Amino acid sequence: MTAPAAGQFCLRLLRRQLLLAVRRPVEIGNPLLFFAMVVALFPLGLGPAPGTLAGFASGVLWITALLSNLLTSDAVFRSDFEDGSLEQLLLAPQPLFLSVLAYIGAHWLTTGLLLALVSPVFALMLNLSTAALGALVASLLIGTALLSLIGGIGASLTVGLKRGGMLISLLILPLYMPVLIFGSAAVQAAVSGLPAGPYLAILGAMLCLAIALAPLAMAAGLRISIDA
Amino acid sequence: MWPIFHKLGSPPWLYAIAGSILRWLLPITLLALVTGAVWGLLFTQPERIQGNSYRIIYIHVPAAVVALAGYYVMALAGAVSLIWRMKMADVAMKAAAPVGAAFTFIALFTGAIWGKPTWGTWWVWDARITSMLILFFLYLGVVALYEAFDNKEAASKACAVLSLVGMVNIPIIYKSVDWWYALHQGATIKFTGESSIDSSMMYPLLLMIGAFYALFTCCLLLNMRVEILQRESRTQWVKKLATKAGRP
Amino acid sequence: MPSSPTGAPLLAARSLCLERGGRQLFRNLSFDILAGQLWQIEGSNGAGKTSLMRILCGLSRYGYEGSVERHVPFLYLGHQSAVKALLTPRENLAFHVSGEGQYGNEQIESALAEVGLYGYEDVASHTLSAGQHRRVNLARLLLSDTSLWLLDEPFTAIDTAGVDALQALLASHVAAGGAVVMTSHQALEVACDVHVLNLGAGATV
Amino acid sequence: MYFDSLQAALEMQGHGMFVWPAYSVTIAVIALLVITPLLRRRKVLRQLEAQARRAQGAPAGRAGGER
Repeated sequence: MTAPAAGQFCLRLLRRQLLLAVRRPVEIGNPLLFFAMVVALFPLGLGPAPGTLAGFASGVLWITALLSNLLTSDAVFRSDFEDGSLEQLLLAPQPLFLSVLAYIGAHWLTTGLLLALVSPVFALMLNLSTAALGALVASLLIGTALLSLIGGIGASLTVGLKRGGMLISLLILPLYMPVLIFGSAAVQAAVSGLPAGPYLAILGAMLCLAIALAPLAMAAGLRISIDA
Repeated sequence: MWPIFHKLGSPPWLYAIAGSILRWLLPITLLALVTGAVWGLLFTQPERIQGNSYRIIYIHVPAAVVALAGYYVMALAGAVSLIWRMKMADVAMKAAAPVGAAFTFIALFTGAIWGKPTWGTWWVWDARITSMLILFFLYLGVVALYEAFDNKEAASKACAVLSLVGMVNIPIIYKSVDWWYALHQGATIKFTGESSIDSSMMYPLLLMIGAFYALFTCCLLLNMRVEILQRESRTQWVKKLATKAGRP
Repeated sequence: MPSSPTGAPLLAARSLCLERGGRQLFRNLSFDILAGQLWQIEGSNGAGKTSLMRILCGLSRYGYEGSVERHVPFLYLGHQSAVKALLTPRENLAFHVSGEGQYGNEQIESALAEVGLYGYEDVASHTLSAGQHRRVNLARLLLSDTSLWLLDEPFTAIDTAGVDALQALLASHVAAGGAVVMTSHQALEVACDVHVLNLGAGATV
Repeated sequence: MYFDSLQAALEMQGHGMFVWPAYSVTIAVIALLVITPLLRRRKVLRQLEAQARRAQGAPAGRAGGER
């Protein structure tokens, strides 16, 4: 029986990851709960006045989405590393950088996508003007995919380390900053009535670059972590 | 592989050549640093608008320039060690990280101090200073990742990957911070713009930039020599070197 | 005893040297694995058996001198059982990450039955014992048709009946023209002759 | 020299308290950057020398990797 083609193998991996995620539905809720709680912190910290909150809303929503993505990025490869499946993945004949895309795709579907769809609720809580909701969801859809890809690089480098949790944030937060800049800029543009298109276009360009280059770095990172 | 590239790979040869370069480069660098600093501090005219506080430019701009160049040196050394598996390239990358971080710290510290008389606040979110801060985090990330691995061979490979990822991201970070700065601040003056200073102030600046590049090279070579000794501590030539270690 | 198998080696190792923590584990170790051979790598704990296996299968690529060429697809069973606790044995084999092949349900069921897991196909793996996890992993030997098997301590946590069945499986695989390289502390009672590679003395065969 | 006295040079019309600390911190960091590798090198060499002496002096049985 010949080994499945790379694309088919990727789809099989994606189904496997989604099946694993569905087996623990509560864990899918964790990033969303984190998002809700941190968004609720800001009115407590900055005062409930709708005016001030509206001013901060785009930044707060984006920073919270970024942090919840960071939290879940660490676990993308860790469970497979612990029970030895990651070693088998490295030995698979299919190209590793495509298989890794399946892991990141599953991670995005279970965290980023849901976050983007849920974010309008929290935007209204922070009194974000309704005109900006569309831009918010669009920028989060593209942005969280980008964050998952970059987070995957950090995860692949720290998967072998016992105390990799804190380290991953130091490694990849600097790489998250351009995404935050253009993501919240898109929402702010929509708030002040300007077109959010150009910022979303730049986010899209970054996403394409990340889809092309991040898997290579992740594959190299995994091979190094497994070899250590 | 042409011989010079191959020779670069052998530790004792590299250790010796680094030592001989340092013997003449280090004194010259220190001399250039002193003359440049004294020239910039005491002999040039104060700037029309900022007065004497602009004299900090003679250490802020060179440090910033070399800090950025240092990251590229580190990333390229990492690439060479990953692609051609040269141990000495690992040593160069490992040695470059702390030196680059130190230069970035100098640039940040002097930039912050310069902000006080010019803008009235200790920390100003100017585009260049913010990019420099992110570069500092990138350096710390590489140093922290290296320390997190027990197996130092894997550590340097992982750091090579991280510094390459960082190198790809630096232009993106710098452009997006510039865009962010223009987006939010509008066209306020950029106090680190080089164009406005006239020629009498430019010469000491060029001298200091050259001196800082030479200083980076010296520190890199110094750190590499120590790193080579530690990594090759079980080889014969290091033992021989250690036994007649009477000389400095 | 089949005549000494000629033809291209399935795996060629050339002058492997590995040094760990100041100790020379092995030095210029060279050997060829030919079809129809069963190799057993012996050595005391810490002699570098697992390290050698990881070098042979390509998991560790740095930190050693010498070269390893693998000319055929191979199957590596490591220390860990690579079984996801959240999935059932059937799902573990159907969605296996080693990317060997797409197995139908009957194949998986017959393989699981043969390794003594009949009736456990759809039980969540976290309720199974460690030994049963390893048997799910061993079921992959029955499913895959790769000729070269690299097995790291395949007998751990397997009961005596399982060990005998596994030894019979190895013998039949080797007789059918496959090749097996395995590490184990137990002496093998197998129908075919065993090439022993002892790492303790660092000798080459 | 632009300043006519040492005192004027120290004050720099009020900006001295920013320029001089900046330079002194820079000099301190540069000194650190140059001196620590030299000290580390001497320490490593001394360690190796001691190790070599122990290895020669020790009887054959106990020789071998110290670490």
